[in-house]
Amino acid sequence: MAHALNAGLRACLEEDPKVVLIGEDIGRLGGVFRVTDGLREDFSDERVVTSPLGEAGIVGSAIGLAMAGYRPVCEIQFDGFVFPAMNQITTQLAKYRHRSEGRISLPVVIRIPVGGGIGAIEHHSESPEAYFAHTPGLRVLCPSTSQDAYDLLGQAIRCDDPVIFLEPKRSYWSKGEVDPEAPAVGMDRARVVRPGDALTLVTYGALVPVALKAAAVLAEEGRQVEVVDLRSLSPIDDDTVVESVRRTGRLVIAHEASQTGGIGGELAARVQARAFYDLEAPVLRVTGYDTPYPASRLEEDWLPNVDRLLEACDASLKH
Amino acid sequence: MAHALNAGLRACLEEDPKVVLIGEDIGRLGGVFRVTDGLREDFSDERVVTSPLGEAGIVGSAIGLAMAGYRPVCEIQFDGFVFPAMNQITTQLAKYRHRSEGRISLPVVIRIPVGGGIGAIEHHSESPEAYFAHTPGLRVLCPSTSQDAYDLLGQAIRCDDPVIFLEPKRSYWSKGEVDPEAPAVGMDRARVVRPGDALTLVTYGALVPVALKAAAVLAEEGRQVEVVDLRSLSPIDDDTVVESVRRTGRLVIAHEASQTGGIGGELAARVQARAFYDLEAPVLRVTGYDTPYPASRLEEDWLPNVDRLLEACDASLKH
Amino acid sequence: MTAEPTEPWSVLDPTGTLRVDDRVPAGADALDLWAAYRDMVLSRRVDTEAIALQRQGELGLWPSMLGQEGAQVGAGSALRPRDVVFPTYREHAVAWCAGVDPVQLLGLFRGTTLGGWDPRDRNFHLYTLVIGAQTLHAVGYAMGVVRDGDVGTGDPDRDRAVLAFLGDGALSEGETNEAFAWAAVQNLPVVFFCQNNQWAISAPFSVQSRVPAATRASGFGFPGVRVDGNDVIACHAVAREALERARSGGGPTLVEAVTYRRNPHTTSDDDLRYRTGAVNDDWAARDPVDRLRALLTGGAGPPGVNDFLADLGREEEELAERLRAGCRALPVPHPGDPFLHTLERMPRDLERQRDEHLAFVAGGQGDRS
Amino acid sequence: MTAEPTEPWSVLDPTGTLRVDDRVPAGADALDLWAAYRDMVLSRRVDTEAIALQRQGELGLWPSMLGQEGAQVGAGSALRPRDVVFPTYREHAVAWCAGVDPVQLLGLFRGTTLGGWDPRDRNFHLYTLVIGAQTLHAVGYAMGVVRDGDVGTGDPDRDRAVLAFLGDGALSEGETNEAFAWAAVQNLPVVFFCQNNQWAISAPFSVQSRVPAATRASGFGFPGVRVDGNDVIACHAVAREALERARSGGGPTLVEAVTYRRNPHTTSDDDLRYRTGAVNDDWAARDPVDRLRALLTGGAGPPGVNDFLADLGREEEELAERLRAGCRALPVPHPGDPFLHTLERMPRDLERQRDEHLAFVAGGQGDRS
Ligand SMILES: Cc1ncc(C[n+]2csc(CCOP(=O)(O)OP(=O)(O)O)c2C)c(N)n1
Ligand SMILES: Cc1ncc(C[n+]2csc(CCOP(=O)(O)OP(=O)(O)O)c2C)c(N)n1
Ligand SMILES: [Mg+2]
Ligand SMILES: [Mg+2]
Repeated sequence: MAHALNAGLRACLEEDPKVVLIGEDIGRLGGVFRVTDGLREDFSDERVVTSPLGEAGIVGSAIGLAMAGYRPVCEIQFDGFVFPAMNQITTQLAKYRHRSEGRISLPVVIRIPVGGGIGAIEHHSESPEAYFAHTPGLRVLCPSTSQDAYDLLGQAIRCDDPVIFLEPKRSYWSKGEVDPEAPAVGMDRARVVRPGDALTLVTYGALVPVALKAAAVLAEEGRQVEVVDLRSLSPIDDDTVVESVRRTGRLVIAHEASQTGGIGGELAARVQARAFYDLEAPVLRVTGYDTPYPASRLEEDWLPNVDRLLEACDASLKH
Repeated sequence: MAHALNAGLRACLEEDPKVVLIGEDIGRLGGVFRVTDGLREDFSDERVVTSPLGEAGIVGSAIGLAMAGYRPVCEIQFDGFVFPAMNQITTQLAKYRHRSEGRISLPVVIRIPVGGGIGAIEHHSESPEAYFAHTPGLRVLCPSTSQDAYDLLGQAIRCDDPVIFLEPKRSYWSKGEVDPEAPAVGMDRARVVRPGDALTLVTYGALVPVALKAAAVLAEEGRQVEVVDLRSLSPIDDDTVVESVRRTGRLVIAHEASQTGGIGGELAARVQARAFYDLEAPVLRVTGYDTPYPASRLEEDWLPNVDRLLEACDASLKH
Repeated sequence: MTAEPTEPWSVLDPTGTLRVDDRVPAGADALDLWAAYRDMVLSRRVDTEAIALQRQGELGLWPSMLGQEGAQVGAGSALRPRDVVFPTYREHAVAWCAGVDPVQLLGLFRGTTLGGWDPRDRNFHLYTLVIGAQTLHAVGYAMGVVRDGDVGTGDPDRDRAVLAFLGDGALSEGETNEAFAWAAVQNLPVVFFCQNNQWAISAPFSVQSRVPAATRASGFGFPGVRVDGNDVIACHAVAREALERARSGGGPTLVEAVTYRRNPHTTSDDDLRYRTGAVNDDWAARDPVDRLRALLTGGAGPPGVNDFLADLGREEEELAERLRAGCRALPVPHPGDPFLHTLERMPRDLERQRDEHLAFVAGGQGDRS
Repeated sequence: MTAEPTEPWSVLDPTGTLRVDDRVPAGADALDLWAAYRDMVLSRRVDTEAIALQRQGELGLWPSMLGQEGAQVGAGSALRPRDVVFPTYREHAVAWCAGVDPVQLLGLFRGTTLGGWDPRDRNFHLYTLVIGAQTLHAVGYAMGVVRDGDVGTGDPDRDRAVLAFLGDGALSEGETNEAFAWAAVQNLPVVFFCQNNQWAISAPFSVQSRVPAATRASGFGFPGVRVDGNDVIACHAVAREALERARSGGGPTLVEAVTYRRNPHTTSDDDLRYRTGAVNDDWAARDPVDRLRALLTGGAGPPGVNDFLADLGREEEELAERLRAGCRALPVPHPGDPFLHTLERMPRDLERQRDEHLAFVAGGQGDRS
């Protein structure tokens, strides 16, 4: 997926001279995940800016650049380091269109590698999406495939809204062809990635392949699970999920982020409100626990995996 | 309620010489809401510290003070100004007990006036509780009465966990006697503030009196609504809510914060999971909308009010 | 002017006596003193009227700039049309100089808007209430100016500078310091104009710093200048030089204009809880408007001064009337507006919320409560 | 030593020649050169072994301090037992000087813990990965020291200082600058010790600042000192003076130790993408350990030097063996631990999550997948 993102950035840099990348170590080094590899060389230091070490500065100056007519794409080095930028994101970036009564757009994209599963140390395995999804005025996207990474990133950069673009870091090394000409799904639409009728399994990012594995296991047991990749975490395409649940009657939601206040709770609340009489079982959640992300030696069992998903699906199907 | 909080701070300052207050303008001015009125004069500048203008500094230095054996109580001047402190709160304060394997406690309290309804300008009417509730390692409290404000604040300061203490600013001017000797309800327990059997109405902070008004209206119409004051937003006492819903079969949740990713979604998800077969109607939410908080001339209709609560209760009861 | 900051530099003293100093621009570059006086008086009238409107319940709040007109008109009069301003919430006189309709300043405080004007019209950005946040926007804008090639071309119609305002309290916010760091290493065309009005609400300057505000710049490696903020001529000279340096590619400057907030922090504040009336009076004696009037009317007074003052008095009254009427006529937003302006295209779930809300508002509430 | 920082102050040159300078403490206060050498060599061995353990898959990551031992041992050897240290993630030699068991440093990088030691045992706080965050904790701790009355009493067993480490990159974080502001206005007993190792991952120092790091302090009104970070004697002298000033109530100091990170940022980094091997070699020639060895063994060498070095060699091997064994023996946390350590008392909903998780772990996963 890192390659797809690199290609996506390159395409946008070529297409629009106003696109500027800003972030720590994104120049010569190409970023710690090499997502910006080679871009500085091909587009100059002015357009691929290795920034001082300050996340508020990255986002705050991106806001100013956007006011000056640019389309900045920020990179936050790791999920755990976005918090120094929270003030600029929450009180400035997200609100400016509203404050200016729709006059001023801030087309800023903030790319953040997210999630666990790579054996990293503290602050390098966080899943901060709910903070952003709870902040009106932002779009929050999270691709699960290389093609989607390419498509969504392009849409995010071209879009006039601020976008938090979450890159599941476990998927950086996943292979996947990218067709730049393929027609892209709308960036605020969820996508049914495997059809089914027995249960709806919704997730996003790095857990999509996990969910597909769980669905494959259940298929062998004769139960067709519909897997939905949310893609957009704000706005949430609950229409697609509700439509699915109307058919399946059951819903399991999975994410790595802590349970309390996560996307799963929001979606569960919406679905039970909109499809109350269709639900044959309570909406179940398989999520990170309400503790700090643990030391990496614990993470294998910690992260929602196929078995935990299967357990939840079984529980739902038993109702 | 401001008086109750002042009395609560005073009692803690007297009781424990390690209690230190830090915040902008909390000294001579007594804070912009006068919650710390007179405390500097009675307890010295060393214990009631008028800080430089920096929220990261307030929380970060409180962490250091706690490491040195103190029990700092921070004041953030307004809800909208907590975001510069998010890094210290999220990556440092909330995680330290876990990082130190339970060895080190950080008994830091962060007081924040929250919510709308006072005709204020931008950033002065925010409801940021969900950010904190989604952050494991923090307790989040929100009193609705003067007595509770006094009790919960004392419990928060004496507690060894970091506590985000949200003060509904609309309630600052509400009168209410405080009995310092009254036995306090446990700080992580919700409280049934009006019993009923027709529907459970859950809220917290400034909306508790609003919910009670709605319940009174419905009582005149012969329907007894049970009103639950959540008090603790993290951990959430869903046991009390579930127990109530088991009896009433219906649940309406109200809060001022934006809907998506708010406490209401979390509670709805928990209740539908734990009381699925008891629910006679979908859990409904009456919340702030998913937009930035509007200019104050719009806020009267904007905030969840008695009529919006009644509408939701009616809708629930019609199922 | 870029040496180590010590005593604030001044040329016009409180009695209205002007000292000759070759750093004061002369000839075509000179400050038009009559215009500056007019700007100070009229913008002060905006301030005074706004306070009155607040008293009458027409505004929720007003942050008065009384006493800071010298600093603000000094800076504002040094702007060129293509320069860009990032204000705090107190730059009413700068807004005036930039040509923003003062009625538009009132909306934010009346609660009819969170903005009030189109920042692109006058290159004057929206007021920012979060202390320090705008300094980074100024830095980013300046990065854009550099990328546009609008620095150091020598073409006065092309080169641009960014002027960011901040208070003394803002010096303590991390973001402000990040802005200083970024501006320095990139040598950006930005001037940080700090009005050290001695107070951040109730915190005296000593709570923020033990050295002059201008000194902060030296730690980042760019010039800091300390100027008497109640001397509009000195402020103009300093701002002019700093902006010119920025436009020509000479990089950032931090200006500290030493002044005083003569009124409480806002109309909600009670300043006698933390400072004495006597000190307020001391500073009143150093008032920037009085000072320039003393110069202009000094001695026998230049020819025409009485007519000028009489005209200005009439202009003031007209302005005041326009403000009062304009304030009351400010449009109240439609209940659907926040939904409309949250994202470029309204998502379906937000449409549902809007429809519910509009139905609720239209339904006439209060049926039962 | 508190004048405007220019060239880093040095007494021991790369050839091992010691220049006489009266700022170097003598007599009982002098640095024990043998001990300093031993500390540098053994802590370097910790570093080398950790890299080897990472290569073997025993550690996930290791941030090497190779080349920074002079700065770290210089600072670490100036500590008194009651002083308190707030490190970044690279202060392995300071941890060594403070007496932290080096095996305990490995847990964080092995993934068996997010901490590893009890900060109270040695007054050495946990490593902090979020750049700059610890500088504010140091400030807060110093506020506590002041409130405890443990500053300026003149009693060497009572007075305390706080020593906060930071990198050159950390200078650009807002929080670091807030720490400087707080320390200055409160005149706190804190020493900020910045190891300017020229790089923040791939960003050279010029990305963070156009003036020396030590200069930053002047903007906040406290002394900044620039010292040759590869000269352990000079570093000790500077740290000693700054800590003593702090303990005695003289307030904060920013020390810039000019040094070089000879290895990549961490074992995951590839430094030849952004710097050349030739420059690395230049700095290798200025290595702090070599430099002190040259002094100690210079000329005919002092009596006993060979025995000393031989003993040290044996000690190194024992240490290495102890690290290897200790690393492998580090306890893996119990799956229930995170639940246990999130809050003081486990809330009921977290208990439910824990029970589910433990049942899941006990149930033996992988039945079907
Ligand atoms: C981040 C943030 N924290 C706190 C506040 C509350 N507040 C509003 S104005 C103010 C004082 C600002 O002082 P200064 O920067 O000197 O500007 P002045 O008001 O004197 O013009 C404070 C603390 C805020 N607006 N933003
Ligand atoms: C707030 C934050 N942003 C980004 C990072 C990622 N990161 C880890 S180390 C580092 C460079 C730090 O450089 P410096 O302060 O010079 O310390 P050094 O590594 O050279 O010791 C960066 C950017 C981080 N840890 N914290
Ligand atoms: Mg001020
Ligand atoms: Mg470095």
